[in-house]
Amino acid sequence: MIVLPDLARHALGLPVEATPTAASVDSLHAAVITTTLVGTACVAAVTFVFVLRYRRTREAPAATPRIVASGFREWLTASAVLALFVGFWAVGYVQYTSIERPPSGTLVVYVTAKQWMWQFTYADGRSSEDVLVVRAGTPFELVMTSRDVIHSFFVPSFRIKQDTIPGRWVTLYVDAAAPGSYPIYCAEFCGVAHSHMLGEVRVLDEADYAVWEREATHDGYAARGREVAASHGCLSCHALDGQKRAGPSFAGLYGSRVPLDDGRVVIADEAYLTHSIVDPLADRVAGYPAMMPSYHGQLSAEETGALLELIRSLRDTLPTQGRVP
Amino acid sequence: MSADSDHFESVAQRAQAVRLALGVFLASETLLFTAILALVVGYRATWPEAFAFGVHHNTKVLGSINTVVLLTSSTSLAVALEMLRTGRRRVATALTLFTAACGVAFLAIKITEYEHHFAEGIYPGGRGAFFVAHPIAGLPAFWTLYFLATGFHGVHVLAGVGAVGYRAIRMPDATEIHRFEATALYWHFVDLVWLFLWPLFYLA
Amino acid sequence: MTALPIPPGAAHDERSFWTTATTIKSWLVTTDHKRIGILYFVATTSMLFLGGIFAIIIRLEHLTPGPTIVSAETYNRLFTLHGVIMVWLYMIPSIPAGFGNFLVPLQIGATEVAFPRLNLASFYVYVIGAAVVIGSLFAGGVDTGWTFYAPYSARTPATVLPTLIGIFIVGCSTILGGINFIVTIHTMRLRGLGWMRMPLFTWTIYATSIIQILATPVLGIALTVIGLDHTFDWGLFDPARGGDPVLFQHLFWFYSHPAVYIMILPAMGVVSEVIPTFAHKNPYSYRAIVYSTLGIAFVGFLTWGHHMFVAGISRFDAAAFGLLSMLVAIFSAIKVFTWVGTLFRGSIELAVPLLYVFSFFFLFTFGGMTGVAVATMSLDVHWHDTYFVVAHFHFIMVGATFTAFLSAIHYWFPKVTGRLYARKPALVGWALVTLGFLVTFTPQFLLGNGGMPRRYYDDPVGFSVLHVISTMGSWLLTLGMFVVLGVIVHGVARGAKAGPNPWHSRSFEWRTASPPPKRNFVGPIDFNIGAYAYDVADEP
Amino acid sequence: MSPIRLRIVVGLLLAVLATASFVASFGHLGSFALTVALSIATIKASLVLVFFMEVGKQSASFKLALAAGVLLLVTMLALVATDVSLRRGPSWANETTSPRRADDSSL
Repeated sequence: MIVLPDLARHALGLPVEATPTAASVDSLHAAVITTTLVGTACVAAVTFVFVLRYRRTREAPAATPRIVASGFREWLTASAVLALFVGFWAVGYVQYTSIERPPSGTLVVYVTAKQWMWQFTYADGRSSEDVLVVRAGTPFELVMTSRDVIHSFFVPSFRIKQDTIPGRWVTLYVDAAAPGSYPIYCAEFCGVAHSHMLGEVRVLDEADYAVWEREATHDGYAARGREVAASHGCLSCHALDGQKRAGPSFAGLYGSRVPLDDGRVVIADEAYLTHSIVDPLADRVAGYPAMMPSYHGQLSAEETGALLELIRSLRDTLPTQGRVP
Repeated sequence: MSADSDHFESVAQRAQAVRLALGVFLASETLLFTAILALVVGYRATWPEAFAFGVHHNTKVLGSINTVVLLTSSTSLAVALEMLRTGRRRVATALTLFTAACGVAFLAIKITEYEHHFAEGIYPGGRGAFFVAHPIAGLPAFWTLYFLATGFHGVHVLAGVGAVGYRAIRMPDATEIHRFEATALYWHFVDLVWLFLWPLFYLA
Repeated sequence: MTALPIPPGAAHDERSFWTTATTIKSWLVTTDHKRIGILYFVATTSMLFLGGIFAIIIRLEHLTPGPTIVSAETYNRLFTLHGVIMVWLYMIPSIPAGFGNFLVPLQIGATEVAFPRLNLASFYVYVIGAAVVIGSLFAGGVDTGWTFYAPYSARTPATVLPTLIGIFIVGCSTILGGINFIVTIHTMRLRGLGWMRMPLFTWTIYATSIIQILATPVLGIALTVIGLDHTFDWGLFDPARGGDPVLFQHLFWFYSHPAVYIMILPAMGVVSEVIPTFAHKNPYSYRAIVYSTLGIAFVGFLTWGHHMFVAGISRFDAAAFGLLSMLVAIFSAIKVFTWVGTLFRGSIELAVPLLYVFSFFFLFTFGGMTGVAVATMSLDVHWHDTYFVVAHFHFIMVGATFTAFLSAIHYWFPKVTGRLYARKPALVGWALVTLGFLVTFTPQFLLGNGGMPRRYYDDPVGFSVLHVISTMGSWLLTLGMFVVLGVIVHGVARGAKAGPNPWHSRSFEWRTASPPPKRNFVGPIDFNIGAYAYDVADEP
Repeated sequence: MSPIRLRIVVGLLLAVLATASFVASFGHLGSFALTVALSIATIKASLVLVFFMEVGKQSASFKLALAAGVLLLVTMLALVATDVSLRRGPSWANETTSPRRADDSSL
């Protein structure tokens, strides 16, 4: 296999290959790009030679010999080029199937794409938002769907991409990834904040992964609240870091004075928060569209309590200057 | 498809041009209904039981009457063309008017079918009491496609009734028969489309 | 102002089609295919500049990663309408309806198209459609991308319906135009002018018309269903009601891939006319170009799936579409070899149209080969919906079709206006356009390799240097376009008088006066000397 | 047989085929029902094409145009059908254990 030397890969702007599949895709990429450059250079060179050689010298053009290509030569060049292209297709097909379809029985991570965030749920039930934490060197299967419109899970460093389609499960297979942090982009246009639907794949080596796994398990009640918020879709409208999304952010909300659209101003205490969860349109915050569905009867007392604990735990984080206008 | 007659060498060349224009237009219309059939094929493969249920609940008798109505209208128009070619213009006019009348009857039956569906609580988009009573996955897709396909076909029948009616009133003389042939080609095409929509939505 | 500027090129006693009637009304209700061609040319070129303005604003937005000059909502509407206006209002009608209308009757020895009034009707249907599309700008514009993917296009708060209706109407205009051309080429050819003796430009317009009439109805259905989904909530593509958004992509790309062949085939026709004329030599293989044109027209209908490799189609379909895409690439490769072969042992004059064709060579070959690269399934997984794809289709649409469009303007300029353009400024225009294009779009290949997704308002970290270069390139390209516009306007007003055949071409449209009389040919038409018979001595 | 009588006979034949198709739909043919109905429809369609539209007597380019339309109809439906029917779900879909706490939305 043609291994793309680092200089060439850097010159082409390709990110570092983080998985063996990415390396094999890059070698096919090298073959195709070289054919392209060679082909274009040949066409340009032959044209340049012909123009120099047969430039019209006199004003009135001289009669030129009538040359007609033989059918055989046409077929020969055509089938030679076709054979080359079909060769690319064959290698491409083999790599495509290895990316698209994982061998059964590998570790599974569920990905749910929602308007403008990624939500990962691991096999042992934990879920995280926008950051996918994986152990280095172990292959895993991404089983993905979308909650609203078509998004596309794209990790350039792994050379993988798959549209996540609402109402369907689609899969991606990532074999042994090298440790590091790799950006996740949404590649299918999905609305206003399509370009803010960024995520990160954090591939940890053995030691760090063990630390993360141990540390992630016994969070406080607030983490439980975060889980409830994630699984009930609150986070797609209410950001935790102060970003203004379809709904007000939870950061710095608890205990603050909230202006309502009918002019009243209320203190965001437990009564207001629980009442807004059950009947969101009763006291609507000024400047926000009335699109929050009611969660009446969908949250148990324990889950509502966890949500309130989450909002209380964000009391002192000042709403940062969110990039979403 | 009018044309200045002076820049054609002969009337025969212009008749040839008009007929070819119709052939090309019908190929284009074939692709229009191909697109709808692609959706039908796609959803039938995804939700076979919903389609079986939908076909079972469709107004099969009215649909079949419509098929016979369209077939007779096609036959009468074909005979009318023959009459025109042999110079019997009055009979041709009568038969052409009969075809237009059949077209109107087809549309009338179609509208009664739609009213029957609406009464049953079937609306495009899977809204209506019928879908609450039969919550089968994919059933909304069947009925929405039914309204889309028969709707587009109905619009073409309406245009056909207009064209055939106009031909009945302004029956072309012997040298302009290709205009009548053009309208006949279009009407037969509309009948052809129904021949395939009928089994897909009513029979199987 | 009743009289239009009359270029005094009418050498023959029969007055040129410019001067037979000069009132505004004579232009607005004309059934002369030449005037309708010029009306189309003016309308589509103004659409080019409108679409170009949106492109410039989009590129300006990428000067800095964060918000630069427009908000996210406006940016989404800008790239959508840039796509809609460029694809449907400029690319598809410009060469077939503009140059095709003017030249096809001339090239087959006919005095008129088969249905002149239908020809005028299709122009007005286009104008109405274009007006509705531009009108939709004021209704808030649409922010779904020119691809209108469901379910977002069915749920977006933006008003989608006006734009869809506008495109539907423009689609009707292309179908009417297609029917007219097919019937004209079949029934109006000069007696004795066989299919294999017709000029190659007419062949490509014939193939383009076939694609237009067969592909456009499917777009009509796709847009109608999106309109129904968005406005009346029919939910045909709503997953909650059993809808499958991938089926919409099947319908959309079934039209849109043949549509890119509607855009490139006429450009190939222009190249197949310009090279024999300025190399003063018969095409290396007339048959190869004709068969590959028809090959593209038909196999082009079977390859739409390569836009959907990562959309979740079945593995069998992905393989089938990938293989068929390689097959259709062969026809383009055959054409490039044949064009280069035509230069062999020719008598080449480096006129401006030929320089544009050489730009076409380089950009079309490179663009085409990256097309083959993107059709390779595993590479498309990485490149799909990134700037690599944006660079690929701009290399074909702008690099190939737009340069062929400019080549056509310069090549047939004497035939249409009876005058000659100034060579030196035209050279400057060519250099600026080609260089500007390269600086704008080559960096986008590298952006795509780096993984920069398409339709991003806010550039992720690490891509800004290439974006700035690309934006500066777009200024250069715009400058080049205005220089070319200046050359044309100057040429129409004060260009030197051109004889009937300034380029010594054998093609049939040069066998009549420049500009041609209203009935195209005066007296008996002699097409016995072939359109590419450059082995006979130059006639007196 | 005079052209007029020929057309009337074809008309009657079409009506007979229609009723046959109607009756056949009541039989419990299961998966064959569609193939039976569509094949009768194809026979009727060819009758209309040959005798009413006189496609035999039309010019070659007319037949070419219709043939192109029908060919594209068949290829498009075939490719869409193979796509929709051959899609495979994720690997665990075949296993018995469903995901323990997956964020199962309204699928």
